[in-house]
Amino acid sequence: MTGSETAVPWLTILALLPVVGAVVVLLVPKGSALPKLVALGFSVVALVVTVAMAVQFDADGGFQFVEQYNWIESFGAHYAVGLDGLGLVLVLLTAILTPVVILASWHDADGGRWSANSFFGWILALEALSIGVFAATDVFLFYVLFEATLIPIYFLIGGFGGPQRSYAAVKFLLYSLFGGLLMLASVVGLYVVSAGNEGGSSYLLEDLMATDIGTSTGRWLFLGFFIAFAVKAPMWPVHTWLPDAASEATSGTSVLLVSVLDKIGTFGMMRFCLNIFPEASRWATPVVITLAVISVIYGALLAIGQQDMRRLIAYTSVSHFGFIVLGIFAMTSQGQSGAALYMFNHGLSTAALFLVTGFLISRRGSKMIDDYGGVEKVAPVLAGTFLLAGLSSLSLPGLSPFVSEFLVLAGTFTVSIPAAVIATLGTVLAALYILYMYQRTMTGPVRPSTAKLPDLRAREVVALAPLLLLIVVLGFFPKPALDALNPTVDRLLQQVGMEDPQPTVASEEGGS
Amino acid sequence: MTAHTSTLASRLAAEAFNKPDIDYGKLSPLLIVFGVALVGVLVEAFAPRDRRYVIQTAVSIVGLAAALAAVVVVGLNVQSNHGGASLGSVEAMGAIAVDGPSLFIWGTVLIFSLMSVLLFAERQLEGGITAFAGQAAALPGTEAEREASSRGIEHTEVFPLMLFAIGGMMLFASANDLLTMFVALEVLSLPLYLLCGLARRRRLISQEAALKYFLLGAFSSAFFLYGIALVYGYAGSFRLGDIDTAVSSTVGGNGLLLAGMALMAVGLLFKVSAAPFHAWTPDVYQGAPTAVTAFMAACTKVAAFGALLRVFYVALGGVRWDWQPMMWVIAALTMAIGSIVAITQTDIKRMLAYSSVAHAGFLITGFVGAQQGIEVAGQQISSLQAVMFYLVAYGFTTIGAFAVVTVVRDAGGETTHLSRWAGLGKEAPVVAGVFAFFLLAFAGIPLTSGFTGKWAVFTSAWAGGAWPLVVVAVLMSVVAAFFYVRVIVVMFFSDPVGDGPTVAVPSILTTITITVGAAMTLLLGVVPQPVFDLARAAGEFIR
Amino acid sequence: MSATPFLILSALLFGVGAVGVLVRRNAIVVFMCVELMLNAANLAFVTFSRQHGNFDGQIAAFFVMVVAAAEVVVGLAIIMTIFRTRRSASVDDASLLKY
Amino acid sequence: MIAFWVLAPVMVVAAVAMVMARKAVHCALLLAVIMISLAVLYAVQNAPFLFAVQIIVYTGAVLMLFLFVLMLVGVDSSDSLVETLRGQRVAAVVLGLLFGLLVVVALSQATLGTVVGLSAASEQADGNVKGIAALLFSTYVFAFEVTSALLITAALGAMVLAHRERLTPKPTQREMVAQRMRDYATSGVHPGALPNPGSFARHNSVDTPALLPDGTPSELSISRVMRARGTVRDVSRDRLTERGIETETRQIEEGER
Repeated sequence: MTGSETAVPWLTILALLPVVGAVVVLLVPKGSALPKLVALGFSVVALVVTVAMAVQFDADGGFQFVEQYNWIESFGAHYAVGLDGLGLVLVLLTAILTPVVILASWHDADGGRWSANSFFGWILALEALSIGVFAATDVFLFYVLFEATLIPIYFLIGGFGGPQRSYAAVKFLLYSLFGGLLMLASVVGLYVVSAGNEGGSSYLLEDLMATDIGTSTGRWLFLGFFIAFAVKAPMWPVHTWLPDAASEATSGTSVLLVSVLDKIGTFGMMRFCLNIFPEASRWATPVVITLAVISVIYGALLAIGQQDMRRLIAYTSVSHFGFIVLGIFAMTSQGQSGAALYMFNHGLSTAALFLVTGFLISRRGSKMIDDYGGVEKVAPVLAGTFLLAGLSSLSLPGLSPFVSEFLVLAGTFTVSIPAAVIATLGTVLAALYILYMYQRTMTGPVRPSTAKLPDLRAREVVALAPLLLLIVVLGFFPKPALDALNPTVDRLLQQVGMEDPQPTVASEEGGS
Repeated sequence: MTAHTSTLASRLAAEAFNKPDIDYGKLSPLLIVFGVALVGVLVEAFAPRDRRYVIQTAVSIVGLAAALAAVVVVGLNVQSNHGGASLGSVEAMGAIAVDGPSLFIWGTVLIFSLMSVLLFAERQLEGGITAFAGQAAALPGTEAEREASSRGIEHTEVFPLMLFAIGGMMLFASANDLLTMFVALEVLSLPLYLLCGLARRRRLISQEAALKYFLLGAFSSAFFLYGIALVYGYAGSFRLGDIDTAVSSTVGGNGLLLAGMALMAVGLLFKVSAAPFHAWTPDVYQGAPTAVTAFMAACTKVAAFGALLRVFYVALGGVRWDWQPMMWVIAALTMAIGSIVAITQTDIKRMLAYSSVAHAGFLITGFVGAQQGIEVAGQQISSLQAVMFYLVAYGFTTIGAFAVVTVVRDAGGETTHLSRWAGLGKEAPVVAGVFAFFLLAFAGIPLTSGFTGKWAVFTSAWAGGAWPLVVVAVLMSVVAAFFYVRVIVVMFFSDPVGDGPTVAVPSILTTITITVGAAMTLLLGVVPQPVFDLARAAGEFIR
Repeated sequence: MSATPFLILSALLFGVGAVGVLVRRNAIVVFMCVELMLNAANLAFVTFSRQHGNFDGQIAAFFVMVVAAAEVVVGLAIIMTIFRTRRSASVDDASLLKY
Repeated sequence: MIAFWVLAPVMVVAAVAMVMARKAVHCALLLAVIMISLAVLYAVQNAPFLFAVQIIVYTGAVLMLFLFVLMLVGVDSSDSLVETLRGQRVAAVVLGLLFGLLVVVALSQATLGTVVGLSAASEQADGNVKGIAALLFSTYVFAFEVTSALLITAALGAMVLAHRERLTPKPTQREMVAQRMRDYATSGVHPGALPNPGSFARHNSVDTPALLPDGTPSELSISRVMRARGTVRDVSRDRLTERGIETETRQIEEGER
């Protein structure tokens, strides 16, 4: 678990860059394109730094770019950051999506009650906090940043978007606070449990992993963490905030919410639940797998019935998160590698889907599927990107989500055949909801109201292009990502004390 | 018990009268505050009316700063006892404990008082006069009142009254015998009763607040007194240390002690506004002038918790198992009532009052853990430290929040109705943003002092075995978060009603208070360690 | 004589006073009931003082009397203010009364 | 001993009566009974100093202050000022009884041991008063000094709430007359004194309005306060009808004849 200290504080720089950006954005004059340009500039620089850092990453090197300082000694809290494969992939996802979202939301905040400055300022703040969350190796630091992410996203949902946004924002916040405060109870419990350690309480992940937590205590504490992450992820039955929030927020906010923030839930399960509470994780596996399978099917079924495109995508995400959780708790190297990769891929594909529908909605002014028809004839590029994003969402072979979904199912199959079979049903339903939506909006006769829809503009194409490119490339060539993830997953399984029923080499299957 | 009487009798015999031995240096913070209060009274008597305001403000600020400096000096020179388990000594013939926690609380109270004095002295918001009644004796709505107002007459007596209250608070938290504690309780209460009734605007509800506070306060101090009587009956002495000796030397429970303990708890819990003794809090907080509310909410709570902890940890620590269940119930009830009732409030001050009730519950949660310094290992925090930290964090946030309430106004003075705050975020983004920040701190969102404070008291409770209480506290935090968030929604996401609220530009005094409050709320959220170090250095209560 | 009868008397007085505070609605009477409670406490102090054979209890009773005196002044001043306000609430200007 | 058994029932009865009495003055007087009885009980229990203080301070000063304020606000005042919850009364009584029972049981169960008595302590300290003084000025000296803060607060508070400073110089007789004449000149207000209240055979108090020549009551003859309070006596029924007056006059005339 120990990593190498780093000479350059990469992660601190990376987290501070957007913070500085946010402050600058708030200071520049309102009403011009300047704040947007500044925001874009900072997010692109952050992306460049991330890539520069990722290049130096050594897949087998454990935690890297480690920084560790005492923060609050009385709490045993540290400022401790570091990245393993999983963290790196998610930081990369955050860094990629932020400039994309800024570019795609160029005009979304214009003419609202709040200035565009605050919109882009909050986005950058969110980027900073998300990077911090994925990099934190101290539970206290993680918790603090985890809760702090609520503030920017709360103002992003509540300040910009549809008429019901205030309600959606409050609902989101209360769900998250409920989960978060339950987790606080567990965090407090961890402190008390680790008090007996040599050198007193510590929140460092490595110290907690070495702590012997009693069985029943461990299970209770696990529950606190797990419920918080399940709310975040979101899993059935605590998912109901997501459709409201995604439906009311702007598409850029939805992307950040679903593609980045919700990943904290699944990330937290892998990073903290499994590492700190291996026994409790094994104990909870049957229930969690059941919930995950329910999420897969429930999300898919509800998605089919949706009229509102944003709600539909939100429900597909519930289904996809079901897959991710399923992969994590299958406790096989395939399943977990797949789940980790799925987080990245789902981020890309859902982001693409949200953005394309966002472009569509901004043209016509309606979220309802029935208001569209025959769009592919008037706006072929838009329809094409919509199709590509949709196909990636239903995990078409050759596109990146397929690899991860396949790995998850294969990993699950070796442990629980019924779960794998039912989850596979989810993929069929996925085809149904995506194609059904495509058929109703894009094909058919051109409606009078959609007859004059302009096609995608250059800015919008530029925003979407990197996402679609990555989806295709990773679909055929997922090896670099899997190489980064596999050592992490192996260590994780070792900590949980599980072994694969039948050893397989995950990276080979990925290419097929 | 008989052993006591014999020692006492022999003491009386040996020293028919001994000159009291008082170390004035160590008591200097207290003496400075009382002395400055007396100076204030003299200023009232001799200074011309138009100069009093300036003189009183200056005297109060300088006096409080001097007292604070004295606290620092005394703190740097305290001796340590029992290998560092506690600091300081018992002074004034055993009446006052000048120990680490006392000094910590003195310092805290003085800092909050300095911030409150600035609010008391604010003149710009009312167009050149303070927020206190021009002539309290003039009937509301009469020609005499208007005349007093138009002539710019103001009651500068509020400054000495406030100083007396501060002196009482400091004494209350450091009293080492129950009798001194009772006197201190009255010294801190009487000026507060008076201050509550002196609002310039809405005088009727202000006077009603004073009456309610007075009657219920007197009622509760009668309970406190009867409790003292019973405990005295049990132990034969008022000294906390002697009571502790009596408690630990007798085996088994005793009706007298338990009844006395319960009655004393009523008096103390009243002052910290814990349920079911919180009924006065919303009315008084709403009716009192906002500056006084800020002062009461922060300082009284600090002092009362200081006294509560001292009585229960020092004198009654031996019967911890008897009072802990009672406090469990009180803590849960207080949090529940404070949080749930706050949801239905439509007045900001009232809502903050219920929030203060809820916070009292969180503080009691930390208190029931009853983890003594010697029981915790390494860098861990004891219950005393947790509660003291929470008090510091809560005080800064509360004073800041009430200070913001004073600047949101319309033609009729402060607009405290929630609906009138709609759209404030658009009108005055900075003020609304700062207030939202305070609310987030109350809700316990990370990176604010509220979070670190909550964390500290929850840990203390859990380490003391009260984990179910922690779960209740967490659930109540969610409920509480709801109404804080509601205010944020109103401020930022609702459209203003009518003209909407206006934010008056306050003078530098209120600005300083708000800035300090906000800055400390942030600092204690991000780098709380120095305050924890200070609390650790303060050690435990002296016995 | 045993201390118990005195203590029971004091408890009774205290209880009656407490009930009075809760039951009565006239502020002055409520305050009188509080005074009754303080007096009951004083009786307990004096009795315990005799019980333990030290003067501390008597000192306490003495302090209570001083405190009560101050409290009465403040309390009655507040009550007076309220009474005057309420009384004149129907008549808007006291200084314009019949001369 | 005898004093206790005589006084205890009196005190309890007085206390209960005090809570039940409807008039505030009765409450105050009953409280006086309790306080004086208490003073006697102090004397019985070796506390002569407190006996004196109780009489002088409590009964003499505190209670008199109560009575004084009662007189100021009106003896028959029964304003309800404390907003109480509905249905609280019964709950309060029940709670109070439970509480009393609890304390009584706790006290009677408590193992108090033998009474030490104060004779030894008094002897050593050379008397009760000296013993108290020695303790007061040594052990409790700080608390004693702090009570001065209480007293100052009380004085300050009473002054703030009750003392009204005269902001304008008091008008002299001459100024008042001049003002009155000016008023008469500008608005025609009658410059003379207002009419007196009515003086009749049956009533001549200030609440009886004087009658105008046409038989209607004069508004000006009654204080505005009384009108506002609605305590003006209705004289319409006392007024005799015209015919009645004629009859009466005739009877009188006839009688005289």
